Amino acid sequence: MDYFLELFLGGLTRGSIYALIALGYTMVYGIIQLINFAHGEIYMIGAFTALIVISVLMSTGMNPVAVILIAGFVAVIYSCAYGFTLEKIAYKPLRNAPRLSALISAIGMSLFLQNYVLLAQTCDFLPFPNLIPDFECIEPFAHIIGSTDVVILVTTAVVMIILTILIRYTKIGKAMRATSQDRVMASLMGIDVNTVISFTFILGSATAAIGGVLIASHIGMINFYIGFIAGIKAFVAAVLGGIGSLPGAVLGGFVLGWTESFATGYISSDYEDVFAFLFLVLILIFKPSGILGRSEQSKV
Amino acid sequence: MRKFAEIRKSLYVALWFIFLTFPIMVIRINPLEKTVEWRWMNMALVGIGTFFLSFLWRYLISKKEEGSKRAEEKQNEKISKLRRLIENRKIIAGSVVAGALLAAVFPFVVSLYQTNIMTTALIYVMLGLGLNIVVGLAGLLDLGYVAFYAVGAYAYALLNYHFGLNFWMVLPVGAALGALFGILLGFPVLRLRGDYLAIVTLGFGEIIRLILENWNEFSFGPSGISNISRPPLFGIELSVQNATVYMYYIMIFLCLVTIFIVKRLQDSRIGRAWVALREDEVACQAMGIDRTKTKLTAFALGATWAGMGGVVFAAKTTFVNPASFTIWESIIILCIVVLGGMGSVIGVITGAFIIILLPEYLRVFSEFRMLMFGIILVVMMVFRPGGIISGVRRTYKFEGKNF
Amino acid sequence: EDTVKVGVAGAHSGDLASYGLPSVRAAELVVKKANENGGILGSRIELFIEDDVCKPEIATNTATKLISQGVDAVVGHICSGATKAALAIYKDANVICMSPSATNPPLTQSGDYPNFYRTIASDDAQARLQVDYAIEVLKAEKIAVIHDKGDYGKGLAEFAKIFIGKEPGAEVVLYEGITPGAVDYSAVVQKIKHSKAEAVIFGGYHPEASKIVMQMRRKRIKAHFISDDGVRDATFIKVAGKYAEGVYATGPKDTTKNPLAIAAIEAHKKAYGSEPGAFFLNAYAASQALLSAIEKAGSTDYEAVTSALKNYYVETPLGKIKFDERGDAIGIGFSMYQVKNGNYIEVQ
Amino acid sequence: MLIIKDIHTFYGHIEALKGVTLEISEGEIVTLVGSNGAGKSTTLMSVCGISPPRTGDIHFMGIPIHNLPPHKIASLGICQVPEGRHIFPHLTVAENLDMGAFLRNDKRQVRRDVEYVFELFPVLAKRKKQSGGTLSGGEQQMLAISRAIMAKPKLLLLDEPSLGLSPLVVRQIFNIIFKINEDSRTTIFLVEQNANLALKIAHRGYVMENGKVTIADSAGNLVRNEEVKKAYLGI
Amino acid sequence: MSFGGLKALDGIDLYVERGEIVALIGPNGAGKTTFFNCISGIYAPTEGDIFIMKPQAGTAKRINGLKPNQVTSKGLARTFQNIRLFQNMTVLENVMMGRHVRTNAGIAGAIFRNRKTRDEEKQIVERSYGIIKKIGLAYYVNECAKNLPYGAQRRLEIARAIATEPFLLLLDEPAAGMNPQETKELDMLIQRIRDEENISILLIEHDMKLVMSISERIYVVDYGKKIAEGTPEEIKINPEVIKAYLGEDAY
Ligand SMILES: Nc1ncnc2c1ncn2[C@@H]1O[C@H](COP(=O)(O)OP(=O)(O)OP(=O)(O)O)[C@@H](O)[C@H]1O
Ligand SMILES: Nc1ncnc2c1ncn2[C@@H]1O[C@H](COP(=O)(O)OP(=O)(O)OP(=O)(O)O)[C@@H](O)[C@H]1O
Ligand SMILES: [Mg+2]
Ligand SMILES: [Mg+2]
Repeated sequence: MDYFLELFLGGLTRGSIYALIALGYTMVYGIIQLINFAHGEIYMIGAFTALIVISVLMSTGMNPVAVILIAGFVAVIYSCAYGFTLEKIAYKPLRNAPRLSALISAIGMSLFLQNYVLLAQTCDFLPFPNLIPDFECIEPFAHIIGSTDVVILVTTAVVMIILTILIRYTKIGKAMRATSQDRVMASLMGIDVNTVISFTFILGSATAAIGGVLIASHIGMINFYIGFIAGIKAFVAAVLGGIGSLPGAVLGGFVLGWTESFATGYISSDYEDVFAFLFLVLILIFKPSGILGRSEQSKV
Repeated sequence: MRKFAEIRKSLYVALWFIFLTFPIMVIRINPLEKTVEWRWMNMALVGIGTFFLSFLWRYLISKKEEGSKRAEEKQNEKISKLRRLIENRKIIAGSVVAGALLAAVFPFVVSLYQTNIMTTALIYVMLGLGLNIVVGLAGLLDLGYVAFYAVGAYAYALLNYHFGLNFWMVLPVGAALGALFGILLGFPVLRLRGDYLAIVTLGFGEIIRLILENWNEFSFGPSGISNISRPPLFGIELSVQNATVYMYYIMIFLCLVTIFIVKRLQDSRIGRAWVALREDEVACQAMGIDRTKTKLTAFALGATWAGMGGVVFAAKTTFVNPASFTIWESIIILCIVVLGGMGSVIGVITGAFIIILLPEYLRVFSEFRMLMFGIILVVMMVFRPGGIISGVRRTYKFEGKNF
Repeated sequence: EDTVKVGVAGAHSGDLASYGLPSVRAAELVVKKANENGGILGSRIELFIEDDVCKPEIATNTATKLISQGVDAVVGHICSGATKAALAIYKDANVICMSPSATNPPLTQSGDYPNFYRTIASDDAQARLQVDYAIEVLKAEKIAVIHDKGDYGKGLAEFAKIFIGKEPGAEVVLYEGITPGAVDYSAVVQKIKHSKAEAVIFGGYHPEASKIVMQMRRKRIKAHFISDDGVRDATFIKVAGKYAEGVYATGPKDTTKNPLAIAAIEAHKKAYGSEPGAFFLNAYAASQALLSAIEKAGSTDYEAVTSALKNYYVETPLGKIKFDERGDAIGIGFSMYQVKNGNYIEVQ
Repeated sequence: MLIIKDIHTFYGHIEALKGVTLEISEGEIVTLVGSNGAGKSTTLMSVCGISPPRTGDIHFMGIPIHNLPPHKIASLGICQVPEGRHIFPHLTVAENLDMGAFLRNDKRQVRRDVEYVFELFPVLAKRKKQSGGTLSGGEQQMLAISRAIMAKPKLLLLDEPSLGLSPLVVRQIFNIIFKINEDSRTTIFLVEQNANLALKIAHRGYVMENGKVTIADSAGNLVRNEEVKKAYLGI
Repeated sequence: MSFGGLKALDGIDLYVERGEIVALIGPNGAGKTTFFNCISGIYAPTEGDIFIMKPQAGTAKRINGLKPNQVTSKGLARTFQNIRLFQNMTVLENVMMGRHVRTNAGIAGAIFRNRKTRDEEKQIVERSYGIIKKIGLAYYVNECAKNLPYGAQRRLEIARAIATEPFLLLLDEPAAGMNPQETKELDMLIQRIRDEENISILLIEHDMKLVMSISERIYVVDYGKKIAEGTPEEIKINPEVIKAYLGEDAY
């Protein structure tokens, strides 16, 4: 039973890591139906920026708590800036092009950003300081769940709730939903479609940066390639939950995390990803638009 | 006045990029040594570089917009000119002969290296044409195409290892296995739409790779299978040098066959059904087209070429291991199809040459290679979103014969 | 002017770049030094650096390219798979290829590749040492064997599993492959804990090793952690920090006191401003061995260089080495290291 | 209020509008009739900025709008019920109406307007929670019109509002158009195939052929015009 | 047939005789399109049966539960309320797609292009062009479907449906978006199709002038229930129909 619980919690943490990245993925997908392959790279850049800020500030001997806050803030700002620029350069000129062209453009951007960081920084793994102190109160359970895990879990939940509220109830949220369904009509209703799309990228990038900082401090190291693998997994999570749906992304992340965790725990980690993908296929066979995805069947 | 505004715009762009690249380009940290290095030079470079590039970018974008307007105005004219060119038998015959001659003497005028990478490129031409059936014609986004490639490669590797079968015997087996896997994998998932299909096929690609990686008894795991025999020429074993050249001719032959078949399929009843299916599924069903069956045919046919490509790959490299079949491989093949121009055979060929040969020739730029490759992908798509040779489908025209 | 042409091949971009780039730097440093001393045989040495992204099919292109450029010898490739694919081409062109990192045993043991040499121990040698140490010194009875599914890590783990199986009184309680690059390994770590292993033998590279060690220690698992040359790397200690303490790793004998090694590392720091990465010293030794063999042979002739490699010792950062009939280095003694106070210290 | 001066609009190389000039004054109902493919919808799209004219001017209340992006034009008080309805398929009926009021900030009045619209079309009230995409053709058309009413525009552009509606509802729609124009002095530009009805409520009308305006006259005169009768009224 | 709690179709009985033109009318949201969807296999009705009797075969066949493509191959063809053409294909190709179900060249045929396939291809093009000419679209034959005027697109949908060789044609609001003059032309077209091709027709339409002039019998539905049936004359004066659908001052 203990073992089960441990695997369950482990899967939960892993799942919320996927979820944090998947949230941005799904949001961008929702608005322009583009698989933003470079989303993982935004997350990687967020983590790198944070690490750079930390290193610089640490060398000045600043208070660690202040350092963490500043680093997180700067990482979010920069990720947003990168997300914004990315959209302007690689996606906006392709608004009316075939969707696959935009996908290739995204792949190109992903390659570019990886190698940009590789060349400007390093190919090596860099240690990322654990920013989150061990909490006293969970010390007795430390063998099951760590403080970083708790922080990641809570952040995922908070981010999801904030985003859901934003999209459900605010004006910009309404504009986002309208834009995602019918761009022409949205602009006829007075919505500035370009601004809305930029805003969505910025929002998605911000969550990616938050994810980047937390995940990097959970894993303890980063390099230029972390974005790609995490990006693919997050994409799977987003699809599993029903792409375009925020709670879906989170649920998809959890389901994926649990599948991997239990498959490893009870079967073998050799085939961990095989089980994850098989499970994905199974779910999609029974629910072709993901767990929480809306059915795409349009009325004839 | 206009000029001034332009300069100001570029200035803003430069400032923005200086800001954007500041942490990553200027500061280099080394957390191991706890040192921080400031590279102010880079900041100046970024500033100046983006300042000028932004002029170029805006110029090109405006050109493109104008171009798209004007191009279409002139399209008719252009098309008819092109058509006249194409329909001029002499020119066709001339270029075909020239191309054939060039292809025939190629290995004798260039180095072994050039022949070798050309063979690689030709393999990708074949893969691209195969994937083009799935993505370009039937509109099914397949990110796991590499799975069938792996099936073909391992089929040859294993049959050769265990039973000593040679290349020519396994080539049809590889094709058949590819098709079989295409049907097996396609069957449960083809009712999924667009991006859902993409992710599931991606998953299948990974599953196949992971199985090859983990199932040592079957596939020899990550260390792979080596010393696979090269194709024999009438039972004669060739030296590496000659084998490379031989391989080149085999690929030329296979590519010609592929082009022939793909062209024929494209212009057939089934080819039309694929295109229609891409346009509107509901209407297609109302026309009596069996959605699943038609999609499955496309999927299986695409996989057939991948299976064959795999056999050739194993014979050329003489070694297979799972590392050759990562998702990047699927992505590369997809890039070939889209960059070249979906649905266009010449486009796919051009795409394959660019995507495969470009990184090879970019070797001059060594570590900037992949960076440039990424930029080129983006720039190509931004300025030629329909691909290099945008797929002008051969539409059925009625030539007004009398009835 | 005639130059001696040396190729350097390996992964210089993509996800495995961090294992390939150090070898480029090693070769550059060695060649620079040699050229400063007037080159060899009176001619300058020229490097040809080619990327193979660790992919067999690209490696064949790389190899043909190097051959077309007329290289006399090659340092590389990095991954065993790519090396195997490329070797057939080098063999046909009579070019010697010396890898700093391809550990797959058949490369030397099968006899298929007479032109292949390496400055790293093959998997079975390392695995032997790890298993013996775990059982005899650490007295472990229950051992978990973990690998990264890669051709290096899994090769090692396979041998370790076989060797443990042959030892009475010891058993493999867990044999698992992990996915490199995954965001965390908590499930595997739980499984290690569940298996009550007293020692963990890990085959793979330092990024995964440090993640596993960190998670093990955070989950309060005290089992010994024994790993390989891919982990015996300063980065591992820096990344894993306090959790690295007590970790074992095998590696070539006592390089830290070797003045050549110290000098090589210093030179790297001076030239590139950072600690060298994985397989740096192996690549350094390989470059040195090749150059010295050419010098000894008096020409770049294949036969002559082959015989020089097999008959003359050369001083390298890894010690005094020459090569045996099959191409494995003699003189690269292997020993066990343990992290103590943030440094790998040789034990035994 | 709206002045269109010699606009030329292109789809790629097809010139859909070949110099259209027309004018609408405040408080008018003006109708545009013409056969299929004459360029009526294109004219409306040009006014809204979706397919901006390549040459020519459009002024709305004195402001040149031919270079403005669609959302800016909308914010000046122009709203369109487009051909093909363009309902947001995954928003519910209520949310679709809410989108109509996107630019409005008077929440209380908006709520009252929703009630008003539901009174006009009780069918919609019954389907409040149903997503727009699953409505029947006619229901969608009613929703599209209601959504435009929610925007409280100064100028309302209607593209074939009667399309797919039952005879009863068609008459009702025209009554509503008439009423909106009377009550809130909303200016209306109406494109309609059902020229009989359109000319009944319109003050003035234009006839369009092949991308050009061929006849401009008062509604009464157009109804009596022999050519119009024959070509568009089916009499 | 119901969606959630809503009963979209509630026990409708309807028959079409051979060679008849029958109209289905009713207020918006009455369930007419849904009825078509049930017949053509897009939805499966929860209750009730659909039978067809082919002109040649004597026995009735039950077709509910079949997939849309199977229904089409049995000889029912339809058009859509919201036009669904293959936008980027030419007019000719659109009609050629209709021939798909009546031809059978396979992969082997495509690759080897033997005599049979060649003949079949030729026959597809010729038959398609014949239909296009008959429908009056010959002028547009090589034009992309999306560039056609609305009315022509509607006619093209009909042409495409006829190409599948149906014995019953289901038309969903064929006159929508046409002006009175064009509607008149459509009227004649439909009658010609019935007479020349010998196809029965069931149509949904809100244009009463067309319905009254063309149809031999009319069914009226409201809230998924049939409220009346009869000849145009009977329907015109049926008080229930006037109240629910036509309005007081109609005709
Ligand atoms: N997206 C488009 N691409 C190319 N041509 C188009 C496009 N939309 C319309 N056209 C062409 O422009 C011309 C005018 O079309 P428009 O839709 O404005 O006509 P309309 O008067 O509204 O006709 P209808 O009564 O059918 O709605 C037509 O010839 C049409 O074929
Ligand atoms: N998928 C669905 N989900 C929920 N309700 C639906 C769905 N499809 C149709 N409906 C409802 O069923 C009813 C019947 O719709 P249908 O489209 O058959 O009407 P119709 O008679 O064709 O009307 P119109 O003349 O306006 O086209 C409508 O009220 C519609 O809202
Ligand atoms: Mg129109
Ligand atoms: Mg309907």
